[in-house]
Amino acid sequence: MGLKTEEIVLNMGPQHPSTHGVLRLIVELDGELVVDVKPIIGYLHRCFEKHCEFLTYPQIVPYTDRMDYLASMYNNFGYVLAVEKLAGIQVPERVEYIRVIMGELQRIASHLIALGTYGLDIGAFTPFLYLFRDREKILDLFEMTCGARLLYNYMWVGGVSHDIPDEFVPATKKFIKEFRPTIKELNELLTYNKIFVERTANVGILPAETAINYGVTGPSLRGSGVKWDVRKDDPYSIYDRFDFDIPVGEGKMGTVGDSWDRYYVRVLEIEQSLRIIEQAIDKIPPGDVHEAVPKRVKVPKGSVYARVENPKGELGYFIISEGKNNPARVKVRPPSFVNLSVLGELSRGHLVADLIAILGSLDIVLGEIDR
Amino acid sequence: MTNLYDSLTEILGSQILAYVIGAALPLIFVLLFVVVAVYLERKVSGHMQDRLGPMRVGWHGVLQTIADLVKLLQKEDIIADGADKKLFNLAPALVFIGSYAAYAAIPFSGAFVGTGTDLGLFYIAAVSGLVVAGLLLAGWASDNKYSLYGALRTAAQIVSYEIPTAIIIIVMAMLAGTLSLHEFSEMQTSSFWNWWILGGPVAATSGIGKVILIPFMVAAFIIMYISTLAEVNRTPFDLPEAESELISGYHTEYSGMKFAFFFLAEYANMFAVSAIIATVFFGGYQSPIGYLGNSLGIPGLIPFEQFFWFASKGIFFVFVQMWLRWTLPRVRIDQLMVLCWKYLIPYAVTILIFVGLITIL
Amino acid sequence: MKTPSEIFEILKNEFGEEVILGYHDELPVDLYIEVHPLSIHKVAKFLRDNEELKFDVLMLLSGVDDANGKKSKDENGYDVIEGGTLSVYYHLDSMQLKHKVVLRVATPRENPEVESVEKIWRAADWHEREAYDMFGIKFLNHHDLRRILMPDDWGERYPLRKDYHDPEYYNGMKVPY
Amino acid sequence: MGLLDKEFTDRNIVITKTEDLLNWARLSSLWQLTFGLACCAIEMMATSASHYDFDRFGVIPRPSPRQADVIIVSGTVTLKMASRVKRLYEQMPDPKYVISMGSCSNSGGPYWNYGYHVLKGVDRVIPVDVYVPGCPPRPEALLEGLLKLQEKIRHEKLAKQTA
Repeated sequence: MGLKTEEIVLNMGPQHPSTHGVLRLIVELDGELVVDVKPIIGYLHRCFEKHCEFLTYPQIVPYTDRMDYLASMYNNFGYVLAVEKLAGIQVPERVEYIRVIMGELQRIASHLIALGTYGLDIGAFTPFLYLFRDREKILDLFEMTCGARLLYNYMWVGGVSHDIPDEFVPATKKFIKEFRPTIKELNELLTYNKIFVERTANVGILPAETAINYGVTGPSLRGSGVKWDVRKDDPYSIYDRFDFDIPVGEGKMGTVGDSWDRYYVRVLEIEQSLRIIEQAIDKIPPGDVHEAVPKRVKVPKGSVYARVENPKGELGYFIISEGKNNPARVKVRPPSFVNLSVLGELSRGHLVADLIAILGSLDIVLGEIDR
Repeated sequence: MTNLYDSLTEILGSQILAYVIGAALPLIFVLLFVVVAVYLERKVSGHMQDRLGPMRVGWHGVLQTIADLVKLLQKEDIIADGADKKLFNLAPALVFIGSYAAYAAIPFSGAFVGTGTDLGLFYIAAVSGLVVAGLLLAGWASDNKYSLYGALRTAAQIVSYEIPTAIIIIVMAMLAGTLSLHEFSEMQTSSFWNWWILGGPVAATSGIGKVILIPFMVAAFIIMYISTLAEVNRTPFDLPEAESELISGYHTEYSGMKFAFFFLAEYANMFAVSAIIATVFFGGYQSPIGYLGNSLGIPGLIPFEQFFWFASKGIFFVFVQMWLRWTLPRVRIDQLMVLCWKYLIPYAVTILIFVGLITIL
Repeated sequence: MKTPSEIFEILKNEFGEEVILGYHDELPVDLYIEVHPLSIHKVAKFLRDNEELKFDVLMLLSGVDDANGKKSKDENGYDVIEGGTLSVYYHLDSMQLKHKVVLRVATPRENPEVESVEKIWRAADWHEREAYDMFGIKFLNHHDLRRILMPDDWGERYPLRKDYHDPEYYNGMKVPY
Repeated sequence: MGLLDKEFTDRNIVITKTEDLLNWARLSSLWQLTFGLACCAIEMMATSASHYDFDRFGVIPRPSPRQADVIIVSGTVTLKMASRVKRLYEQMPDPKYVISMGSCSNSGGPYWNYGYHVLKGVDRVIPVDVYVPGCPPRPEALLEGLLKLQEKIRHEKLAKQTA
């Protein structure tokens, strides 16, 4: 007869160093083995969708900033695309180029935090600070353009709030030149570190079918080897003009779809974003960025669903308009919300330490999950 | 060379007073060391991470640790309702006593050898068991699941890693023919060529035997360093207090002065293991290049020089521990055990067998 | 690759008019197919498994308050809506065939019940819980229909309904500014 | 309160000197609770990171509230979270300080009107020492807030306040 044992229920969060915000996990443990994980969310529910019903279309833009606060630019981007699609606004070429450059810079900044905090979850403190240091350089570029460091309110319906200053283009080129070697440094310090690989390879394997069925998108889906990127498969803005690859997980250190793959896809995506910026930076056409900004945004009756490839995954806005100044309903498809729902499936049967590694590899932002 | 203890007895005329002072000296050293080491840790980490570290408290932040300690002294002492009060209070004391007791057998210099016991290494291995008991108590008495997990991990980890350490100690005892750290230091005298990491004193081993021994000694050193790293819970083996998983592990529930005791014990342990390694493999308090006191003809200078060498060697190994901490990620509990049982112990046993053969030949 | 009108034809042939209620293309941009709320799971399964359609991804499931009932004010001056419908929109996407479709179900405001699709697309699990949380739409046969964003003790209040108003206090904390 | 606070009725030279020492120690070693809520938490992390470096002022993050001296409420406090913030505050040992960072925790920020689930100001559940305005405040602003808190601690008294 075996020894009678009981499962222990561990409550992680909402204040816990590695839940990436105010996520709460109720973990059932058998020794150190995870039997079940129940994420409890809503500790940061800021009523975004209710606010939209009371605010005019341009007024909503700053609230989109505060959803995925690590990728504010891209949240603006998705929202203004949706409104422009519904209202039939054509923006000038210059605006399109600026938006793509800003979006890709934001993607790098967001990935840098994702990689850094992931290192922190695994116990490596120093790479986190190195990546934060490099992120500051991107924030300087944003600050130069619109004055804000984190939440920009930069992309407006029909344009952008400020034109880029003259020194932006050389500063961006300088940044790219300085930034490339730090990816190499990161790889040497963390990516190929034996301990790091041991901790993340073959941990939390997400098979492609499960990922698709759960609606997982972004680097987490591509880590499972699915070549799916809204920028390529359902192009928006001017992404069809640029030449870039979609990195997918190859199981280089273990099985396809493990945590290491999800991590590494982000490393590779940084390089692809740099490529896009390099192609776009020299081709910015002259023009007025406020040309198409309407005095009053007039949106006809109807509904629209527009999606973009946010750094975290597919970000969609579903807007129902009744022809008034404010939308009747705005529903967001937050990528982290959907990606997090797969956590229970992934972590069953792993150790507590792996649970942290898996959660980190999904790269969630609570602002967007709870909205 | 006169012993500090003897001279104290002579001056004071009382053995008991001499004992007390002799025992208090390492305590002063430990406290001073902790103040320096915590500051060093923050500075080292800061500079490794492109930061400055403490800058505002005193010149370049040198008073930072003192401020921390004074603050901790007068923090509210919280004992949670569910905690087992007696054990909760006992645990930090036990942990600190355990790590401090180890200093009794560590020779700081030729004139100050602690108790100079014949069973030094053995004694240290034994009293460090007290630390395990303290940590287990801390985890259990806190009535906090994170603490409990931390404590159980620590116990498993320290007990496992004692084995490779013990095997290496046996190897060294076999070679040197002693367990006394004082004798270890004495035999590696006059030049670094006599250090055990380079095959030991020329007098004790024949020329060829010594050269053959070097690779084994280097391997033994590496095994011992890794094991001691695990025994003091430093990265990459800091699982008991793995911040990203277990908040702060066994001391999650401790506040104020009791937390400071854990802090002190951790740093005291760091130096103790570094000192043991320095003594066993790197000549202890012996200078690698000869003494200034000898060449100047001032024999009184020698004990102080020895103390300098001892402290520098110890602090160097502490620095390496910090360096590793701010560079490496953390391993997982099963990998930790695999490393110990599948790699370190078999290698240690192999070294034991080969060194045994070499000594017989 | 199929257009929404082709998909509508396929569905109508398969399920008949009592399940597939209509096709709406009078408003700009997004067209949608109206489905009966208690048959949505059958339609969903068909859409996922049919070789010609292969809708393998549920991009978004959103609850909407249509606010098309009788509007009045209660004694405290708060809006009250009686009658009318709440609806649920399903945005589907096929990764393989690269086509999209929008389904809509409408359900009476007083007793909103919709069949759950969480067993067909696991992505629907949390989305349905959110729609329940915000609108009080009950998803039949959902394995774990609890509030997801709001606290469990929030009571019978559904914040995104158009006639919602704040409580004065929640657990001793003042809610309005 | 700490072990000695408000234990004395008169102020003499010994007490004032001790006071100075204790206040100096407290303000020099404000350990911060690793606790982030929302957008402002990212700016708080940026403040701890290389570029701005909180450690210069002796501020290091502690994951356990038992070892923390200051809680920086960085972001929107929701009704669901409010009781947890309060509990975290209660778990910290005295003397403890609170910095409210950003508009949301000061007053509800942009969510003050329609935020049915947002607590309009963290001071409705815990006492706040320093308010840092901004949405989000820049790291410099948070540093300024920290210096203000240090200034406040410098003038704390051990003796009981008499009216």
